[in-house]
Amino acid sequence: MNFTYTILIPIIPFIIFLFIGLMNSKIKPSLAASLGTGGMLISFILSYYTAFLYFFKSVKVDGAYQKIIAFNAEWLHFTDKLHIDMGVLLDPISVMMLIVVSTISLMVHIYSIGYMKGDDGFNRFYSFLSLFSFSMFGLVVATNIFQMYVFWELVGVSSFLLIGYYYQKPSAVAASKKAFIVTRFADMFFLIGILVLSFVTDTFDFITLTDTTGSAITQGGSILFMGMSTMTWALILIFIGGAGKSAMFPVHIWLPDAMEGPTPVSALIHAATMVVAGVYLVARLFPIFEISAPDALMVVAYVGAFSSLFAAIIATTQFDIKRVLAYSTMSQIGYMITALGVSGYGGHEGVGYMASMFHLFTHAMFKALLFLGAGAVIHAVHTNLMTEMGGLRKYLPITHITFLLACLTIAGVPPFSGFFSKDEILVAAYHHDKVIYFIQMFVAGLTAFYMFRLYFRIFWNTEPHYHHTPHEAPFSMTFPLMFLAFAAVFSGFIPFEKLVTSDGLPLDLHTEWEVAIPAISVGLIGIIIAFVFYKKESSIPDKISQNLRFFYRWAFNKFYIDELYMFVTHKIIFNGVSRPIAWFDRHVVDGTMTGIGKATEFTAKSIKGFQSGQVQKYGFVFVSSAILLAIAFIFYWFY
Amino acid sequence: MEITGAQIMFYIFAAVILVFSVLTVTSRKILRAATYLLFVLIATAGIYFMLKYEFLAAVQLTLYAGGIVVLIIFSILLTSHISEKFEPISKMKTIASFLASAAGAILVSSVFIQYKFVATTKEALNVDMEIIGKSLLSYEREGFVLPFEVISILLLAAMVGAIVIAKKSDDKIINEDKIK
Amino acid sequence: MIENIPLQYFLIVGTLMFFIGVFGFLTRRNLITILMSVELILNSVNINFVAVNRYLYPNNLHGHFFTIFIIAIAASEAAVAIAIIINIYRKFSSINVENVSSMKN
Amino acid sequence: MNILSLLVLVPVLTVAAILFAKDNKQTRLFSAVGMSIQLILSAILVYMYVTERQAGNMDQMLFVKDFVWFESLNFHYTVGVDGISVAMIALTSVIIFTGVFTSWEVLNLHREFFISLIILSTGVFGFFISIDLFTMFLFYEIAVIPMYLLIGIWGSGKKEYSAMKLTLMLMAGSALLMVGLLGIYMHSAPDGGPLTMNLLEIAKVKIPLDVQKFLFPFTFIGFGILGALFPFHTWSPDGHASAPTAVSMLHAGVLMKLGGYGAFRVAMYLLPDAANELSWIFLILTGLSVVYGAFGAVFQKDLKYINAYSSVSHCGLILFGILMVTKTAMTGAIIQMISHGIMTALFFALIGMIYGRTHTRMINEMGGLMKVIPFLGVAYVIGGLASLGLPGLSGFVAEMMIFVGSYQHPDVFHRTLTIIAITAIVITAVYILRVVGILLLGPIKNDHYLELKDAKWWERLPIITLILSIAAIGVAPFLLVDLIGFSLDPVVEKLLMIH
Repeated sequence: MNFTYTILIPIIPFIIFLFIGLMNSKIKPSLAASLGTGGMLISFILSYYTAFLYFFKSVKVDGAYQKIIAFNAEWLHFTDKLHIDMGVLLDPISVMMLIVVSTISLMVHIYSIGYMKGDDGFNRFYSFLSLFSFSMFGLVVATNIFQMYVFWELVGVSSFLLIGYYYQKPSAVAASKKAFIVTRFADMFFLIGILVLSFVTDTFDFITLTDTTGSAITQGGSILFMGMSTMTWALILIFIGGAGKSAMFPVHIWLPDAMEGPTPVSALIHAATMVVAGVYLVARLFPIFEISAPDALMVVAYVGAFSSLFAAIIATTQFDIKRVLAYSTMSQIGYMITALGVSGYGGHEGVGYMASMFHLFTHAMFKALLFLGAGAVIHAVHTNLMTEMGGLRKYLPITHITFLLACLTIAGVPPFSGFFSKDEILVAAYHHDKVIYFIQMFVAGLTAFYMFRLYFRIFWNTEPHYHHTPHEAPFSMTFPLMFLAFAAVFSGFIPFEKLVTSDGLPLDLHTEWEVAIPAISVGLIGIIIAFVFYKKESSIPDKISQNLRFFYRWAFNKFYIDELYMFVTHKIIFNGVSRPIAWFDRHVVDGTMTGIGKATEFTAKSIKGFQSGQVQKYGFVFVSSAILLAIAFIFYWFY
Repeated sequence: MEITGAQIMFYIFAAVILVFSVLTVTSRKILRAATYLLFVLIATAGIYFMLKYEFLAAVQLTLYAGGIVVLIIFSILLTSHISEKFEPISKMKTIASFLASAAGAILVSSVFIQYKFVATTKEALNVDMEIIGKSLLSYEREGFVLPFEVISILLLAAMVGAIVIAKKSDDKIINEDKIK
Repeated sequence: MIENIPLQYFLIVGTLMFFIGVFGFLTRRNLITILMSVELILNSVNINFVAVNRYLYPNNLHGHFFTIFIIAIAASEAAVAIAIIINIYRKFSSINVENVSSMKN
Repeated sequence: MNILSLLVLVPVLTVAAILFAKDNKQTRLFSAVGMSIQLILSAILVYMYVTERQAGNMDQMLFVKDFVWFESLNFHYTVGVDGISVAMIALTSVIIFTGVFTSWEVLNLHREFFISLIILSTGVFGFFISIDLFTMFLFYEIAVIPMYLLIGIWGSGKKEYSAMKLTLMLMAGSALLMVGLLGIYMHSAPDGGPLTMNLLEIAKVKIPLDVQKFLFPFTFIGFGILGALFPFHTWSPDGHASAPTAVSMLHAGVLMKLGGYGAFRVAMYLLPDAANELSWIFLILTGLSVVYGAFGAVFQKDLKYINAYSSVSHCGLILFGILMVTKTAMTGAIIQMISHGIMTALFFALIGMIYGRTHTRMINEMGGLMKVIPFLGVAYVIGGLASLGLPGLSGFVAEMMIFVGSYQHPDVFHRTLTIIAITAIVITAVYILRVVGILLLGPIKNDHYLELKDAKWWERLPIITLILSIAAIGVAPFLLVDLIGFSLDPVVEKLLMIH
């Protein structure tokens, strides 16, 4: 089966990016929007067509889905074995990601027509969106790890451009800068990881790397340092890169600030697609993680679990609705990462892997929906703070219903999709590591609580005085909401275990009720607490926060991680390293050079006196030197 | 050892030369210094006579004692007040110069005293005007026509140069003042 | 006439005169006296030339002619030097060597 | 006429034509025409080179021409090019072409400015085509000396000081270099026979190790000073800050590459044993200077100083790649030369244009310029992204080749240094984004900036040319890699033979 046409999926947005970007001021916004959306629609259709062909028509070997290289061309030649190729790799996860990216991207394109209407930089916005879609497609279909890194950087920069979209707002500029630098910092480790990995395995190619029977996977077993093997180090370094993009603790600090960008951007990049790149990366390299570096996989599991707990706690204390969603995203990605961490390779062991991908899929749908819904709310009331909202269910019926569905989904209420994916993750954790299982269970409850806190504060609670009556968003905005709500509700019924598994073979799974029932109950408890606290104006939350004042303030200030970073960067790096280096360069290094010049000048000045122009002085020196020389010679020769 | 008249003559000349040389370089009145120089030059001419180079002695008297000293005296009259006394010279300078000169004199003298000069055994030449004139204009061996010509050109050049330098050039001076 | 006087005597007279001239050259500050010191130096050299010629090589006249040439050169030198001195005097109203320092700096 | 000699002749003729120009308009017209011809000529050269190679000509140097210059000393005027020189020539012609346009409106002494500028470029072209060390050195000096006039007369700020410092330090480098080159010359014929300055001839000779070890530091540091080798880089910030726009472009863009090119072509190629023995010292120096330069840039306020320190960092990477002695890293270093050349020229052009509008280079006095001069702003952002190594632009290709190549080195020492050098990519991001954030983004700080005009055509032309070059290398790096091709092999083989 020929899949070569799949290169069109990334190429089309790229061409549109170039066109809109270069013609920026010369074309009408409507043209830009229709071009962007139209191009995306083509990619969308192609993605679904590809998925259909791949999952249902392609040739399976021994019942397993094969990795298909649809296209591959050498782009940059390093050595005979190491070269960056640009190509398209199709396997279950990349095809699934194509679906996710194209769906969310198309929805956001449509949504933005309404949301960004009348904005100065409308064309710019669409060109950046296209750039992002191009990069993200390129990332998911990467055939080798270096291609992934290339597009990894490109998504990073698109994210930077889109966060800083309102570039005249200092907070947006700061946020975009922060996002880029923090992820760049993580990417540095990614790059080092790639170098170490390629040094031991001699290849960048994913298929060679992840071939469980190949030789690459067994390389680098020797101990490097700190008791871990080279391969473990390489993979941990690579994972740090993934953690940076996926906002895992401790490199998560950019994600909440990234909410300075326009809301559709948050939905697309910072909820559904780019932030799961880290998960995707680990999934991509999963066989190596599992087979040759289980230590690294344990790190992955614990980082994920801790991040999900950490983020969930912060999310309960925030008032900015987009920030709550941002922390929620971080928490949910923590889930996916953990799921990978507790998974094994192949067969029933691989349920965590499948669950992670499943959750990635459902999360993309419902989190995008939540963000777009939040965007509709913000569009209506022009504020981000939930304290200035309330009772909006009357004004925004469609938003209200879709938002409620999304909240139920994320809370894990059956039969919505979130229930299925989260349940699989808990099952995997239950069988693998009980500590993680309990953490995740607790986080499930917290999730339900903070989501419904959000929901009740926005749509119920006391209605504040609005300056002008909020009104429902236009159809271009509500359509994506409805579409995504549909996806969020029903995607749980997709037979993921048959399609996306670690070794390509279908799994046979059934709900494990001893895990599912506690999960559902925890979720319901969370919802009920939120209902009690926030359905009507209530003083209980204040009292609780008063009683837990210390801890509350700690969580409210995001555990002071930002301050810690500020301290490290500004006080230590800027003042402790950079300023001394600047000083050192100007005064010591340059001072030495200038000193040499000064010394020359000084010498010249001091011997200038000899050259007085006084003939008699010269004469004296001449005569006495001549005599001394004569005496010296005579004594030397004759005595 | 018997003292001959020649020896007495020599000692007188030598004494005159040395005493007046010292006076020339130490006198604080410039015109006197010039006069002392004249005596030195005349005594030198005497030494030439003793060495039987009469022509040379005559040249010395006319050119040196006559010409150059007169030239010097003229320039003194043009540039200095006769009654003017020089400022005393700083002691450091005097002592340093004296030491250098004395060291040089002792060194060279000791060399001369120790060195065994060997005279040629060839027959002495009788120096008369004919030989001098022929040698000066001869271009054969023992002929000096080339240095003679060179020296004449040098004299001419010096003469022209002296005139050009000493000529008053007002505009040039003004220009230089302007530049300052 | 000179039988009883060794060559060295002449040479020593010349040497002493030479260094007296040098002493004068180093100490005097008036340009004209410096010129006179130079004349002394030239003269001392002449005495040496002539004496050596007479005592050691009476068969030729090299020293003799050299002396003549030196006298000629001394004459031209004196002429040029005095021209320069007069020019300097015009410009600086002094012929003190230490005052003539426009080339310095 | 040999095409290589034409490359030197065209600038000379341009200078001659400018001498007859009547007014400023004619002057810049002649310069523009001359340099356009030069650009076309280099394009033809690239084409000829590629066709020749495809036709199967495997000589190390192509289009070789040889004239005896000083017969008694056996100095020749020998020219010839391989892939590396062709790439450098293409770079130079692009930069000088754009440099002429950015100096479209020099205020005083128009004619003299263009003459000096073009003489400088003559030197650079001559340097890249020479394969005789003497000719090479001669052209090197021709390239360095007009710098003094260009900075001293048309500069700004502490221009006399900077010009003097730059010239003296570069001359000190030349002096060291002279020792090195003469030393090599003296040992170019160990078995008797005439001494030679010809690179290819000397490469066949084995110079004794002791001699090599003595000469290598002279040669490498001599070229290294021009290539901003730490700690001899301090002329660069002052020099760049004071130089007029086109001069900064040419200097950082091309002249500093002379250092890297020379270090590679002379020091590494002719003294391979010493290079292997002593490279660790210079590797530490360059590896540190990559990080050090980046840190130095973080704290600067003057745009040109930021760029100068960033050049220190990037040029450090060039020498770093060259010293690594793997083919990949060396190819990377060559690409980095070209990439950094174009990139930094773009930066300096933009800084000059921004300065021409705001009359300040202090970033904290500016802000929000993106709104008023979007063209320049966008160009600056693209330059910045290229500088911090964004894929699709040239910087990424070069850096990755160097990093991957260096990390393939069998020694742990080299790999550790590579990791240290890699940290610079984060710091680079910090200072680039800091500048972009303060300078271009945010609210407009000063009301009279609202009246600023965006770029005119003669400003757009060079900037678009440069951006296109950056993007072309970034998108299709394989073309450049192919062009360089096996030209590196002789050097690498020679260096690896000793291992």
